Amino acid sequence: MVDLKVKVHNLEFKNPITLASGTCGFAREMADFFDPAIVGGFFLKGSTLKNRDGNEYPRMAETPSGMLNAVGLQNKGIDYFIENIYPEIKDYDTQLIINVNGSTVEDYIALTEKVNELDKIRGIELNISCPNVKEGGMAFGVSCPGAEMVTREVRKVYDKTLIVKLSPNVTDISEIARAVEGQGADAVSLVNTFLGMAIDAETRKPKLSTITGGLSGPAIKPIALRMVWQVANAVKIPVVGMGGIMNAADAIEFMLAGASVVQIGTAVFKDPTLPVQIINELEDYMLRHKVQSVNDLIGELQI
Amino acid sequence: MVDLKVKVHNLEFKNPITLASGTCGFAREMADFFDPAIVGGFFLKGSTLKNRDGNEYPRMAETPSGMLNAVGLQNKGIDYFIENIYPEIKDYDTQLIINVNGSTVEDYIALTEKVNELDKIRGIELNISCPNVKEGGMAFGVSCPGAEMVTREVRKVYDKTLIVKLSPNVTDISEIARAVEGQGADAVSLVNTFLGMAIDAETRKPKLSTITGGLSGPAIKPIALRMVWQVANAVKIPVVGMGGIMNAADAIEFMLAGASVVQIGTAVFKDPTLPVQIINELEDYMLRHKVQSVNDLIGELQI
Amino acid sequence: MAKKFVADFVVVDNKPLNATNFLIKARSNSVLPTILPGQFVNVEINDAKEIFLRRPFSVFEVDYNQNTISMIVKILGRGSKKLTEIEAGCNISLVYPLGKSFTYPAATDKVLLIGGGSGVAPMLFLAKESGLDKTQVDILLGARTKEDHIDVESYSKYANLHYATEDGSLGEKGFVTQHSVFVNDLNKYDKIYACGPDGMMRAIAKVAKAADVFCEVSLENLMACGFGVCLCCIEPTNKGNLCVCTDGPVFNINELKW
Amino acid sequence: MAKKFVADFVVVDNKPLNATNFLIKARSNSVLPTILPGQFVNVEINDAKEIFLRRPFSVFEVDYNQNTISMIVKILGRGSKKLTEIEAGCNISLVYPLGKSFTYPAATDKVLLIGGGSGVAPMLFLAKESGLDKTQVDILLGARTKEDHIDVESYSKYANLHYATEDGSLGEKGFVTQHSVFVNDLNKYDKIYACGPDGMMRAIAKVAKAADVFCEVSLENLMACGFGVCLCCIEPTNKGNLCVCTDGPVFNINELKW
Ligand SMILES: Cc1cc2nc3c(=O)[nH]c(=O)nc-3n(C[C@H](O)[C@H](O)[C@H](O)COP(=O)(O)OP(=O)(O)OC[C@H]3O[C@@H](n4cnc5c(N)ncnc54)[C@H](O)[C@@H]3O)c2cc1C
Ligand SMILES: Cc1cc2nc3c(=O)[nH]c(=O)nc-3n(C[C@H](O)[C@H](O)[C@H](O)COP(=O)(O)OP(=O)(O)OC[C@H]3O[C@@H](n4cnc5c(N)ncnc54)[C@H](O)[C@@H]3O)c2cc1C
Ligand SMILES: Cc1cc2nc3c(=O)[nH]c(=O)nc-3n(C[C@H](O)[C@H](O)[C@H](O)COP(=O)(O)O)c2cc1C
Ligand SMILES: Cc1cc2nc3c(=O)[nH]c(=O)nc-3n(C[C@H](O)[C@H](O)[C@H](O)COP(=O)(O)O)c2cc1C
Ligand code: FES
Ligand code: FES
Repeated sequence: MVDLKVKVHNLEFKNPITLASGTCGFAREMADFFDPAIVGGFFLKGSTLKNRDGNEYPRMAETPSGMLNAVGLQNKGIDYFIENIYPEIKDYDTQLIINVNGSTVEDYIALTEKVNELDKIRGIELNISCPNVKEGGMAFGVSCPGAEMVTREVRKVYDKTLIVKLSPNVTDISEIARAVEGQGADAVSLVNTFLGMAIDAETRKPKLSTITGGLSGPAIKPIALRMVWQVANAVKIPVVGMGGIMNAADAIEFMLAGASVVQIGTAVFKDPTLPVQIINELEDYMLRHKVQSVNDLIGELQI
Repeated sequence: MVDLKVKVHNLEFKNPITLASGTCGFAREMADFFDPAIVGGFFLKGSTLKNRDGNEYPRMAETPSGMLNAVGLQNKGIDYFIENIYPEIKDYDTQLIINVNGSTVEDYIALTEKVNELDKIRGIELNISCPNVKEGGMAFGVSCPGAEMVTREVRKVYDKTLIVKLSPNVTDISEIARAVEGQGADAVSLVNTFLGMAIDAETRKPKLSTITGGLSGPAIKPIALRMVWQVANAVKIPVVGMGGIMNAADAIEFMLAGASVVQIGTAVFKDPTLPVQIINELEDYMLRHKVQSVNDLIGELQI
Repeated sequence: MAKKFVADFVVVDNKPLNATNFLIKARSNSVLPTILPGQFVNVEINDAKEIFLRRPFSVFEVDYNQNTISMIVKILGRGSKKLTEIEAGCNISLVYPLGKSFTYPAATDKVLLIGGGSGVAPMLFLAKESGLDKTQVDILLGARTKEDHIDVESYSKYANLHYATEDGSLGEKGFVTQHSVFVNDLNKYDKIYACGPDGMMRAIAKVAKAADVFCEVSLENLMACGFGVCLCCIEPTNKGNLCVCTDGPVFNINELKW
Repeated sequence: MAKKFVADFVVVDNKPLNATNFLIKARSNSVLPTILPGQFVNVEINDAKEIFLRRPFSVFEVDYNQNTISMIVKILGRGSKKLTEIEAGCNISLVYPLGKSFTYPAATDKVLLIGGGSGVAPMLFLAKESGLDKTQVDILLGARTKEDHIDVESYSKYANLHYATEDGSLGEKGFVTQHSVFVNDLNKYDKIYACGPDGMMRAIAKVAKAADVFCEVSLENLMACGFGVCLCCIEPTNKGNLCVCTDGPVFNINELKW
């Protein structure tokens, strides 16, 4: 048997295949398709301090090998989560990481403090890279000072595993990664979506209510993979990789580039059971290539 | 009949459909497939002062709805162009724009001075965004001071139409566009390729000799379109748009977003006659939508 | 929540119903769960360049003996076009069953079912499954012309059929909301159910609301996932933005902000 | 440069030659230009998700009466696999004719043609077109096993056939470079032509170079465009990096930096 276990800071993942934030709901939706205990973990839908309605419809457009979304962090707020959702999912035998979003640093802090009380949430993913909100979001993630500030302030109030999710919409993502590492981030995750746009030539209107939205799916994989590779070479903390992963080969490529854990995002829209298949195929690959532990794949690109 | 004519600074294009640099050779290769006089113009393969062998093989990898290239500006140098290629193509009844590349500002200047002597080359596309060269290239294009410096110095020695080609690998492309506009650029063209990467999970090696390369094709279209829209809203000079255009609808979307002229790049690898088809379909669209002049499409996104 | 599945079905039949609508029937290898009128499946479009996401289609018929699900697919764009070209014997991947069904009528209810275009599918399904007597059920179907109508004569054993066409080539001339069963008799119905284009749904809802008749409509918002995780398909309601794929596609018009 | 075309052909035949090789014949609506051995076509793979670029294949046969081009397609990855599934009657888009042909032998030349795998295609084409007498032409074909060989008996009227298999199940055991016609008789040939996997080409070139025999090999570098504009397919040569698609795919081994 092969060993799929991998650690990101203090977080033990039974395997490196996890589900990305915003594409797996609050894990229960996926439980309709498979036993949540099978996968390494769930990065839960982005939460905010208060209820958010998100952006107007239409919120999505299909693009070549990908899609744009403009959801805008619709969620019922952290209190609703704590009261109504957390009790239902807290006993899933897998890692549950909450994706934390704010318009201001105070929001991030207040949110983190609430999350800190939740026993079964052993880590947060600090989202400073959402391209679909007017305030906060990506604004923090595209400059070193912004990224540093949020990381520093949240770090002060949070002792568990702090993963900072980076935006790909930057000139030099390693610089941002190093900046948040410097402020005490335990890991970085990347990439969030790319800011994109779609137009209907016939109506001459934008396809999204917000004009621009976030691009995800296989289309972005080559860029995401490059960024994971650059960041893994730039920081000492672990890297959680994502962006267009559709199969085990894609997942392995991200690990070879330096990701300790990968997230499956948009791909689950095509097939919600895909994470389970990928775990199986990853095992097959490791057996075939005589790789004992997934740790022997991480960063093992041959150059 | 509809009017396809459009101007970019002093350059008159008989129609807005042109071919992108590095994907149409020196125009003669396309003449094997169609009469060069049909299209608006050719942005010729990137030229450098001296012969360049380019990067090692392998130089390309297919990706979802796109491809990576790592050509690295292989060309025989400007003198070879002037002596051997220019005479053959100079009488094509279409715009020929030369794509100019340097490792240093001095290179750019020396190259521009030589190009200045060529009667039938009425414009240059200043490439400060090639991701596949070790020195110069993208390094100039990802910071305002770099972009400004090259533009300013070239502007001093060049009176014809100066189009600066921008890199998409930046946090804020409008900022760079405004910077080069400030230094006298007559137009900007965007986007060049996105820095990406591909790995072969079986061999665990990068697929490109250079590890990273430039991503092009429909995969990047949503991001390129967003950037064209942002830049068109940020500058007063005309915008030449490209990135994943595969058909007339794509071309029209770029024009609606603000591009005066579009370039067809990677798509010609799939079908070298595509530019001709797109011109025909654009005419059909204009007739169907009762658009008299292409100028009535430029920037006419309904929001 | 209810268990959902992703599985390859085998297409057992694909036949044109008219120029743009096709009936596609597909068989599963495993026993089907209960599937109710109003629920839908999310279909992978095979071998289609540049089609990335699945496409949702309402369930039209379920045969628990044969293990088949049928749907009516109208050619709208590239995905639906490609889907109608699938041949018997081919595999087709479905995510199912998705969404909530219509509220079943009470045994004594008199109901009006209104279908527009391929929206007839869940209406016919409901007519068949409602358990009501034919005398209790009116079906009103709208289309542009006679040629655009699908032949549903076999449903005359479950319901009284009424037609509206824009050019008057079949049934009454005009939109469904101009048809006599709708205009004159609305208050004789206990429940109205409708499925069809957005404009038609809004028109029906407006009148039904004014007449204060129970009315459920099925919406076709653009979807990315179909099972409630992407939040792309939302519809503003009294309870905030709800997901059409999980909280719908069936909504009581009183919930909607129309 | 020579005129080139992009056109839809109709597949008139697609038949398996063995487990992994297929013969695909496609007909054009327009008169074909002259196409010579060594030249290739760039084929669009229909309806294949995630296949973006065309795939190059050597021309195997041209029938100017029937207006057909044939190629031998070996299943290597997703694109070639999909291509071998195409049915007669389907359209297939080709860019043609691409690349340079082998240098034709002189009337008195004695030649050795070496083909590995699907590399047999241009060799058989050349054998047929060379205009030489059978006595002047030896063909040496290499494959892993007997089963991997394609039946080329009909070419025995143009050439003497020799086989090498790694397991000895057909002809001599070993690689083509270990075969007796190659090992013993190299200097009796005026010209050697070869097409096959990179490793085989290099091995042949090495020996031919040492023996100072004229030798042309056909390369299969990865291509994006196929007509000389992308500069992705380059091969280092004495004249610098040349494009395999336009300066090749046929190269004299003396040009190469092997
Ligand atoms: C719950 C649900 C049930 C449905 N049931 C049926 C059914 O039983 N039979 C049937 O034929 N169709 C049904 N539809 C609609 C069907 O999903 C779309 O027609 C199909 O997805 C279009 O795909 P396409 O690739 O052909 O169109 P595309 O090429 O993707 O789009 C063509 C054009 O249609 C628009 N469009 C695409 N999908 C929709 C949509 N869902 N609503 C409005 N505009 C759209 C696009 O914006 C575009 O302008 C249903 C939709 C939903 C959400
Ligand atoms: C001028 C020329 C003539 C050719 N003639 C023939 C022919 O007559 N018959 C025939 O069967 N094949 C021929 N080939 C090779 C053929 O083009 C490839 O087998 C095909 O493109 C593979 O596509 P795929 O989608 O099946 O493989 P992919 O799924 O794209 O790739 C599968 C694996 O094969 C590798 N690969 C893909 N293409 C090549 C290549 N060209 N060289 C080396 N490795 C490659 C990939 O890197 C990958 O590892 C020729 C190639 C060239 C350049
Ligand atoms: C519909 C949708 C909603 C998303 N919502 C969130 C979110 O709430 N928080 C977040 O950090 N990322 C969010 N993302 C980004 C994904 O987590 C992921 O970073 C991105 O989609 C790239 O991965 P993929 O290509 O595998 O989808 C969302 C993505 C999509 C498509
Ligand atoms: C093989 C290849 C070579 C290229 N060479 C150049 C070049 O020499 N100079 C340049 O400015 N851009 C070059 N480009 C970038 C294209 O001109 C274009 O900006 C980019 O490919 C995006 O457009 P597309 O998606 O339509 O191809 C090259 C692109 C490709 C694919
Ligand atoms: S389609 Fe994803 S939530 Fe409804
Ligand atoms: S494949 Fe493009 S130059 Fe040869």
